[in-house]
Amino acid sequence: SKVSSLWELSSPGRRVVQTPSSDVPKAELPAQLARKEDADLPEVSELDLIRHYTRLSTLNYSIDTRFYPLGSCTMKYNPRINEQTARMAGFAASHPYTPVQMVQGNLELMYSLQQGLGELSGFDSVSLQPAAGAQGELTGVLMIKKYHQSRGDTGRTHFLIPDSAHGTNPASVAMAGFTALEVSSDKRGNIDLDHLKSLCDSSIAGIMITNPNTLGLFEENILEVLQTVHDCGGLVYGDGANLNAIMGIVKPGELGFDVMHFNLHKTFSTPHGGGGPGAGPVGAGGALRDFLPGPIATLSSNGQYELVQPKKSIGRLKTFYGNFGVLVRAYTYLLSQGGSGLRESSENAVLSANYLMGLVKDILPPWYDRACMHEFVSSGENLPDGIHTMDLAKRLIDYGFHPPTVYFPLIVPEALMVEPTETESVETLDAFAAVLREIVKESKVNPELLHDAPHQELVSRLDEVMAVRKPILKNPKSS
Amino acid sequence: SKVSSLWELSSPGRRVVQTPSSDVPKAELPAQLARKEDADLPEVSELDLIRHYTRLSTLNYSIDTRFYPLGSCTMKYNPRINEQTARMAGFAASHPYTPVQMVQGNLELMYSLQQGLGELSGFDSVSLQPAAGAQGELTGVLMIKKYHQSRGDTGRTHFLIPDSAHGTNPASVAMAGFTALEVSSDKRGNIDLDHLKSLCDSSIAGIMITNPNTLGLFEENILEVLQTVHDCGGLVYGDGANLNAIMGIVKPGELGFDVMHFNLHKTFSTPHGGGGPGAGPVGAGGALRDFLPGPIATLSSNGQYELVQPKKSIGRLKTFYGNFGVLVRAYTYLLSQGGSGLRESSENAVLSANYLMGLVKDILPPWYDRACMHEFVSSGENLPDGIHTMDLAKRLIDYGFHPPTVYFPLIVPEALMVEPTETESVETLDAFAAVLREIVKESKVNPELLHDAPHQELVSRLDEVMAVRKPILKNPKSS
Amino acid sequence: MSYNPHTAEDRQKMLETLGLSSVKELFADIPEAYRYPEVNIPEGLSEMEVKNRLSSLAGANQNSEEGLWFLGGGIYRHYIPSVVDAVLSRGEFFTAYTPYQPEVSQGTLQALFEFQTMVAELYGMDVVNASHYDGAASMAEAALMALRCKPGRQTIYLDDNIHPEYKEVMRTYLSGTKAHLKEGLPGEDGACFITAYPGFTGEIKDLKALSGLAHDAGALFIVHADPLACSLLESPGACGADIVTGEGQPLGIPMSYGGPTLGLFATTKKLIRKMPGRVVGQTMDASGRAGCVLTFSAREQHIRREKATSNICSNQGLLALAAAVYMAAMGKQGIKETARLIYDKGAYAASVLDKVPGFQVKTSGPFFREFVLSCPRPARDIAHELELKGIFPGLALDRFEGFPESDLLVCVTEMNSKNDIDSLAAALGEVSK
Amino acid sequence: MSYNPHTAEDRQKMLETLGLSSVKELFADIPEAYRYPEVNIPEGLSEMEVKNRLSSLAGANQNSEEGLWFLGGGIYRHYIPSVVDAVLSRGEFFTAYTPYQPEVSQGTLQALFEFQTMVAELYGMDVVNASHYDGAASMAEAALMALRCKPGRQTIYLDDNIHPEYKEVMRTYLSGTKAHLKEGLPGEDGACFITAYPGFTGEIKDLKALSGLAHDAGALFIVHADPLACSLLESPGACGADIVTGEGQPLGIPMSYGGPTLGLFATTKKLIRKMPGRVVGQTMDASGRAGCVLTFSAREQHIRREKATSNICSNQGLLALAAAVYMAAMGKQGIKETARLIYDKGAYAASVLDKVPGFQVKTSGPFFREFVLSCPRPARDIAHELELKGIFPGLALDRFEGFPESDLLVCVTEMNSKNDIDSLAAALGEVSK
Repeated sequence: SKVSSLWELSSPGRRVVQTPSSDVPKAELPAQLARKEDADLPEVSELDLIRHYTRLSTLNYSIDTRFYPLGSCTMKYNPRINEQTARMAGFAASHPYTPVQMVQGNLELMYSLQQGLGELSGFDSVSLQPAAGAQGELTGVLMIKKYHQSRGDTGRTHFLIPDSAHGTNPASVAMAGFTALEVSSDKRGNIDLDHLKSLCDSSIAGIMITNPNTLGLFEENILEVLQTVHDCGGLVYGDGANLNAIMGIVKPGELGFDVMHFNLHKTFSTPHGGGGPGAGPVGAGGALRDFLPGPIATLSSNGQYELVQPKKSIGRLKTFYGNFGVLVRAYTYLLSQGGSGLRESSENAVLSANYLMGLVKDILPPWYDRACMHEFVSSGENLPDGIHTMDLAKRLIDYGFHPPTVYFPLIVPEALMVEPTETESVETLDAFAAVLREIVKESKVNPELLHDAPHQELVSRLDEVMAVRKPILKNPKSS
Repeated sequence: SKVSSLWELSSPGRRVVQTPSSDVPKAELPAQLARKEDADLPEVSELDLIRHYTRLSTLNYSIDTRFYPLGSCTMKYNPRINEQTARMAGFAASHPYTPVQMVQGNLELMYSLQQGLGELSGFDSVSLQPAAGAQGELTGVLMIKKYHQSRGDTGRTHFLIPDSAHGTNPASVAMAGFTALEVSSDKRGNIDLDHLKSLCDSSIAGIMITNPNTLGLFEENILEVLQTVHDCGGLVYGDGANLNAIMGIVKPGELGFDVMHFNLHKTFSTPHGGGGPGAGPVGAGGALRDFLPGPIATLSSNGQYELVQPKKSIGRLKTFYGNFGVLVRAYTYLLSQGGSGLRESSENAVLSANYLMGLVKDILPPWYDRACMHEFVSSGENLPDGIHTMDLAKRLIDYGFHPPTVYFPLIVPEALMVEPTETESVETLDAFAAVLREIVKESKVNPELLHDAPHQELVSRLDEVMAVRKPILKNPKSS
Repeated sequence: MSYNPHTAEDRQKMLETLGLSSVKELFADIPEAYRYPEVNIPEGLSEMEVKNRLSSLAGANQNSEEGLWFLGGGIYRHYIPSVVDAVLSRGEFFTAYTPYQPEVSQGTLQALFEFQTMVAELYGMDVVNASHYDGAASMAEAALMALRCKPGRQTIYLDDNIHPEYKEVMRTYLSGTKAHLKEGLPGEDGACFITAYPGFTGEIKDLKALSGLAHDAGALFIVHADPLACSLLESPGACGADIVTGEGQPLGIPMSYGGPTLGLFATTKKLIRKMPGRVVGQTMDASGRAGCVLTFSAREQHIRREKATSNICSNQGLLALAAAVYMAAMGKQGIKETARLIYDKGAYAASVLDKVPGFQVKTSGPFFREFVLSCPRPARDIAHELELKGIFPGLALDRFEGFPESDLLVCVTEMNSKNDIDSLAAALGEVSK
Repeated sequence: MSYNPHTAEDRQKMLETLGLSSVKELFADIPEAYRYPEVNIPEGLSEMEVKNRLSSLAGANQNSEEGLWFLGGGIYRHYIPSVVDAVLSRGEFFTAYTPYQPEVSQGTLQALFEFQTMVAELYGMDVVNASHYDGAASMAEAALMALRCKPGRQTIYLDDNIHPEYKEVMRTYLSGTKAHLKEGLPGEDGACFITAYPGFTGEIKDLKALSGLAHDAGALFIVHADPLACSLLESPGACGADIVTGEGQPLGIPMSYGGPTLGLFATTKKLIRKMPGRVVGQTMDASGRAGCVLTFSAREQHIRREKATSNICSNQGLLALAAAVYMAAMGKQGIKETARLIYDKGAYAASVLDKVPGFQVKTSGPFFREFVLSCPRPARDIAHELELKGIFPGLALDRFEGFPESDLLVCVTEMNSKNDIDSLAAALGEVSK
């Protein structure tokens, strides 16, 4: 049954919130400033409002309901204690312009989180400013830009991006005013060293590397890659999207990365929220640390925490101090897991991915036949004619599973990218593999089952072309 | 798909809660005291635990999901602000043995709620002790018992109960050591005055009256009823289960009731919780007030709130001070609604019931053709042969509605008891009536649809006889 | 703030359908002189105003999240895992009615069924019901059940370790019967013998010995058992209990000024038909699918009316859910480890406080969570002085008849750190001077 | 505290399946010298310990639930109706991913679709996206969009009423381009002209006049508008705005030390293909059933990569949901009444504070929520003295370049009672002496 819109539930005069009675005189509002016609917001009762959103919520797939094997998204469990701590009044009701002496708890939390992230990643300094991974990328690239500028090295106009990269990577370097140059992958899924070398010259500002990369593979030649870029005067940005594979196992800063962002909403268990908020702190070492955006929490010699702007900072990326509520959740997670817990999480994430890859390898062969990290990419090339991985993905919905990421990375034909995360039990992995097996069987004997899937949801596949051709971007019931 | 039990999700060594590390030496525990075999509690991960209960929750019908037209249950909206206030640390983390000077907020709340309930019902004094309606009934009947005893009036061994009464009424008087005597109803659904008079003598301790009664009707002869019982020396207990019809419209205490309980989980919007907790405060006037259970909150002359035991109190019904968390919710509601808001709620509850009764009166005629109060009782007698109101009720589930109360009150054949409450919109009432109409139509052309209903739930009608014959009262998966 | 959706137009439409001009006409059955009385309750407030008012009341309370806390005596400060409230806050649970319609109530029913199973495990009993109002109500109902099981016997024998408020509740419940309470070992007139495990002041008795005494006298053996303690100590069931009652508050339920809490109630298969309260059982539908239902309802008031085993109707369902989530979250290992931690911390506290000059631990032998500390001055005064400093050292027992004014009941849980305990010792040392 | 379900046996089983003896073997691709480094992060804590630690940090903060609060400056203390967090706390919302699979994401999608509709209503605009990081990011993205719309024009003109931190963010964003910021009315090189409504210090400008100026110069007219204010004031859309940005925090989002909040972004139908950020549209499935999808994704980075309108991926989805619930809860009447209450209370506060000897309200003309109070001594000192007494009188503006040290920005919302305001006046009177 269809879900009514808020406006269908409305009736003039119905309301949830009663306005407090006024204890002051009415002021004059000049007529020319006053709104002529009321904004047509809904008019519903509190019960109907709660029912509306309760009902909507049940139409969502979520980690809390089932397994979410979305490659590159790290859909791990979002602990409930994180939600409690972030809602503590001392955090949630604190104002960003409260004098720092009166919010030392906030600053200590920020400082401790900066320290923890730095220790885990091998960077000297961390800024918590960026609101999400993509803003972290922009931050890092702008830092590299300003670094070169500060040295008078102004000819570096290009930025290298592997062909397996997330779309945010080239978009971020473009926003920073660079031209993206694509680097090919080799036959083992690594950056093609020869191609890289052919591209590296004094026009290169840097390279953006996701490692493990989006194929779920650790760059086997990572040290050579870093060396090559550094040799031509470029810097190396690490996209931390896949940090969940290597916590406590290798520190990017020690490998030679110059700057990197963390996706706290992936690796540090903060919820994805149906699209956000995230948090994308950036760590940097060496000379780059002075370019970090601020303010950054520091501990002064008198034991007070302070907020400081790094001396050559690229400036603010965000008002105030980043997505603080997300930082509270991430710090809660850091304390809960501890150093060895984080390492164990990465080990289990990688073990689970390899285990699951092994279970389905005969029907959905991994594109590169290597041990994977926390995710693996298979190809649906061998599926029967006319069956795409998208069909398989949609059919999974009928079995109660969320589709994996499909058609990405772009360099793998009919890609299917699976990331189980460490918080799913082996029983869940087994069940998922069994269903994949069943669907692959169906694809041979009853392909329509896949083409028409999903069958049991409120809506089946939606016409995305029509959505663009005849855009309806707000509820037509309203004014 | 079946829901796994917690034990099916278990694996040895999995856990949610990590025990804090010990900072004290291990003490000696004598071997003969120690448990030999561990209690076989589940061993699950936090994610699996959350999924388990999330999944279970979605198998429940609830006010938050849809209309709950359960007669006699007052399934009104449970406001979210009530949940917030009850969880405030000042309330939720306060200990019952904290010195009263340090919990004046709790006492003021109790005092204010007592005052409000008293004012609304016309009673001098209110005790918040009883944990639920049935405990309130036991309280009131024990008060009446002790009252008679205190006067040396020891021959009063019988208690009158109308034949339309809830089962708790006769059960409560039996628990208090009285013999229940049934009073018939007359043709208009009132207590039969003649029968009442024939029963009233010096053996009568009192009568328990629900008014409006369980037929949803206000006793037309209420004053005569009270007079008759009082004349024979009996007292009158009011079952406040149906208070939602008459808030601000009539005060039972003014009518002459001697003692009455309130169902805060009905009338005062506190949630039913899948079976509880409720709260059943008891109000009393005149001589009976001294018999109330305590402690009761009082305001002393120095402006301090205190806890006091009434002088002839029947004693405690409950440890500490009643279901305090429920009282916080009820007081929140009282403040929100205010006096005129409560009256308006009752007016709307009654208006909605009459409106809905009117909508379906031709297909499901009310057993007594009078204006109803907050609920009405129809009879399914006219349904086709072999169709019972239970079938109709179960078929409602297929349409997304909860069954009304059926087969109660016992004196109405094929009873169907509907209480819409004031928080349901007219659109919801219209939709429910339309579905009832549809089902009555189905009952003529396709009776099997009703007999086999419900069709779409995880389980259909369950074998209750087998449940008793071969009892399985705990999960067989465990030890 | 009103929750009514009816607009003026809605009301008008409804009245018109009914052929009425005013809603007042619907109340014609009410004697006119009493209709529409003055109601002296202020106008409703907006949510913001209500929340301010409630915040200010809550703020006027000392709560256990502040200060050093050693106050127990029936309600205990334990850690509540975050998952508990996360589950309880789901509207589908807390806004559901009693699961009388099993097809649309499998959520509540399965949760209660699993609750019963877990409590049965801890207590070592066959059958557990879906809750009573609190521990005292459970104990009172157990006594009434014993009277039904042992017709002719009219004495309820209590051990000397029963919480004084429980005895008050029992007395009230029994005032409706011909039976009476008696403290001491059971005689031939005893319907039952009730002991607490641990006792009100924390001591752990040898249940097997008491079981023998009770059964020898022909009485039922009823144990009021702390569910957390039972994860560490031998279960009452294994010691011969016929009925086990308990207060479930330690299982993930906030103190909330003493309520709502959770009455636990367990018995043997043999006695199930005498048991009061709801119980969930598993059965099947016509297609053989397993499902849960409320069962044995022929004992209950809505069927059996005055012949019911109890009048109980609303119980503490949501708290039973809380306890279920708590037990599942603690798990087989966690609950035992926590109980052990409590045991160890209590022992440490006793050893430290016993050394404070002038103070002496009176409890001899093993105890769980609480012990009695004898003070050099009235415990009430000492507590009072410390409370002003934010230290709640325990419960001065002279609030109850029969306890000396020197006795302080000190409660130690997993929430008290060694530091807390040492600070308490220091503070007691100060105040005794 | 670990959230890993794998037991030792599970790990063993998985390793065996893979033919491995240790999980370490899976990391052979990592250069050996760097593998398994020392990580100096303490061992994990139990949930109880974690909560204690976080409670103590939270307790070390002054929060706005205590004291008299007149501090704003971009983050505001408004009442958040209880329904907002009740909805946000549902796991199906907060643990969901971006709704790329519409068949299993209609909950989030419809909620966002309705969010877009309500914001469009308040702003009087055609198209609203599903959020940016915060108000400043919205404004910066609007500037970048203007550059795309007006190729060749490289100046972003700012009105004199833009929040100083917003200007900092804009500067950072623009550092990736050849464009630059300039304060003043737009010239021929202007891609856009941006004004705030109300301005950083509260004053309400005549948008229509500004719109004319911008358009005459051939620039886009961008209004950074407070959504609450727009329920009372003429909408930016009605005044000719091409793009409207805003900070959605007043719509039911906790202050949370400044984040996460919600960047609002609206534009006209004409400009939709230039707009950054996700947008939800309604369409149909093959059976004609209406449903929502993420649409116009050809603008976005995951499709268009370096040619995308923005790099934004994760946005502030859950906060958009909060705002949706807030707007629906306030409703057509409530939001306007609340805005009016804020307007009236602000006016009252200004009238009262203006009378305090030595103080003077600098803001002339109508304002919303905030006004500038000129102090007889440095505002910073006065604020500091009052803060120690739990009174937060406002923001000393000299923290930002270009503001005199006497200026105090006073914020008044529906949460401030007349009493609060009178108390503030009295306190200022005291401290000025």
